[in-house]
Amino acid sequence: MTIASALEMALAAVVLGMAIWTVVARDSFAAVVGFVAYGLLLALVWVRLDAVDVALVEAAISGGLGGVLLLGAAARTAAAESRPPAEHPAVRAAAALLAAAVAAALAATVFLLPDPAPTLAPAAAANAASTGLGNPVTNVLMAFRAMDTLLEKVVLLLALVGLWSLARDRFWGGHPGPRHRADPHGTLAFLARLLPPIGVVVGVYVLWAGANHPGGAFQGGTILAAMWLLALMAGLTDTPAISSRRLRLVLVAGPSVFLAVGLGGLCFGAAFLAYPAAYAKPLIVGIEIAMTLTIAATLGLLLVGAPERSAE
Amino acid sequence: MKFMLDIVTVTAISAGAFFFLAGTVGLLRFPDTLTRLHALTKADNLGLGLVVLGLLPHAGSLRGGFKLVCVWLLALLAGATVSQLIARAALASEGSGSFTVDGPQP
Amino acid sequence: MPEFMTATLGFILAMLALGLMRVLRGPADADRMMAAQLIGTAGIASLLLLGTVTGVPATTDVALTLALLATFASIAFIKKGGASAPESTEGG
Amino acid sequence: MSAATIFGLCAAVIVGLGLYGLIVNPQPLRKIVAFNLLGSGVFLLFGVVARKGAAAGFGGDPVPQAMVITGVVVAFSATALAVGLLLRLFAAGGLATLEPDAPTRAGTEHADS
Repeated sequence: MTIASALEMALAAVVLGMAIWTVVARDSFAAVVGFVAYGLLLALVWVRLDAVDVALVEAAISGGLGGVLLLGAAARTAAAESRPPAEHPAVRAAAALLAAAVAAALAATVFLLPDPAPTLAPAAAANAASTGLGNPVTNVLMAFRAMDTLLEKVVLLLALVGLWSLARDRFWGGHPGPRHRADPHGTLAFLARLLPPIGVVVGVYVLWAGANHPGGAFQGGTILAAMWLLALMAGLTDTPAISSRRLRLVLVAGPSVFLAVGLGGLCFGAAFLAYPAAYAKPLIVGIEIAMTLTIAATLGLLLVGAPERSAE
Repeated sequence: MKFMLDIVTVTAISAGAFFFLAGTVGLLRFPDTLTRLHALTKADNLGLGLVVLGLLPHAGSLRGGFKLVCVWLLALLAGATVSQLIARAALASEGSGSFTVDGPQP
Repeated sequence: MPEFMTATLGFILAMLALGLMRVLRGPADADRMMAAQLIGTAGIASLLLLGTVTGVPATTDVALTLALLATFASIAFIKKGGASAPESTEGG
Repeated sequence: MSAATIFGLCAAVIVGLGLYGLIVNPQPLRKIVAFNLLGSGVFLLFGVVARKGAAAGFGGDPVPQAMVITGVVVAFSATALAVGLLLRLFAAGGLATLEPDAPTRAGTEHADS
């Protein structure tokens, strides 16, 4: 056994340990903390699997925004957390049996995968020249399977609309989340003034690097969202009212630009979302920039929650 | 030259790992919150800093090295601020009541 | 050299897992936050080591993202997890 | 064993764990977490397939990798919506539970599981 596979086994063991902890922990809050640590370790696994783009997303979502979302929910419901009686032992045994069967079947497929596995990598490499981008994952996301990405952004928006629809009637159109207040000269406000400029630079860098290296619109947008939320938590700024026209414009900017380019492909090119070869790169980068703004706003608002205060 | 750099790497990363060990042991064994915080900040600042120092000769390019240092500086900034906030939260919850999360009382 | 870095990486991973013990034991929220902070830093260190061992320079970008977002998560953790502390009050 | 096989087995067990947690844990927040666990196991399996399909100078097949990124985004949206629903349920009934006959604090609204 080489030291590399020893490391992989150790990593897999720690990941599994965290996963088990997440399932069996008695306290919801501790379970969620375990899940965040699990997401962080998963980023290491993705690096090991040579999928740095996915590692970036995993670090940004599981270790960052997703973790904060779940931690917040755990903290807010902890006070009234009821301990409903656990499922009947027979149910538990049946569930364990079912889970073991599913796991065994999946493990068998892992062993039965043909070697070399069927792959689209040569096709992606062969067509990379048509977009002028060096990152194959961005190529797949923005060109070869652009429809998926477009719909994914729509799903993100739909989730936000769904979340907003949970608001009480009198708060509709108001500001989401509580208004945070903090000492404007305190430590938190200091950090919230110092970090976002750095974060914005890193976010834009990740977006820009995404053309040729791991990175992209979603990863960049996540960082921007986190910086915005930091400023919100320090009370430096307030969430916009959801009826604000500017906010809504930002929210639809990404999908609209994407859709417009797609329809342009239908009118002037070969098919829906077909980029003219000469303009492929600027078009893709343009879509990504609009998308980053939309993603940052949507993710931030998804974390803040439903409107809780009526618009003044 | 290569040999010298390797010595630097091994020394710095070992020292970094030692600080991580010290931080973790302190976090687990020290009796109260503030002493644990003391242990934690060593792992945070020195542990990561020494690992970054050890990796610098292997960064490959100037840009790679610059990013490594950036990671450390960010972690330093975050670590310093977060530990201060944690210390205030700890003091506040101990009932002294003279501190809040966001700053000292006037 | 890669062997040495891999071994250190395994060691830091073990520290990370040990740090989680403090999350379980608490007792105060502050202790849980500290453990989370340590886990974040150890995660960044292991990412940097892994990137060098695997030879993927872009891993540094992941570490950079994690450094920013871990800070954000810690702050959110303090604001929310420290519900026992008088949070989001008007200071100064 | 190659890295892909090790992490593939790991992913299979994670899916099993997530499924078990989803069925057995009674609290809705825990169900959300377990569902995310299950999802991340599936994503990891995709990553393993991608790694095994390394060709043409890429470390992995970019198509499954891109699909995982799309999947993570969609899973996050669903989680955010689920957490929103949970908090609303909590605000309406005062209890974060899926028990249909649990006593409520203030509201009369109920959500069925």
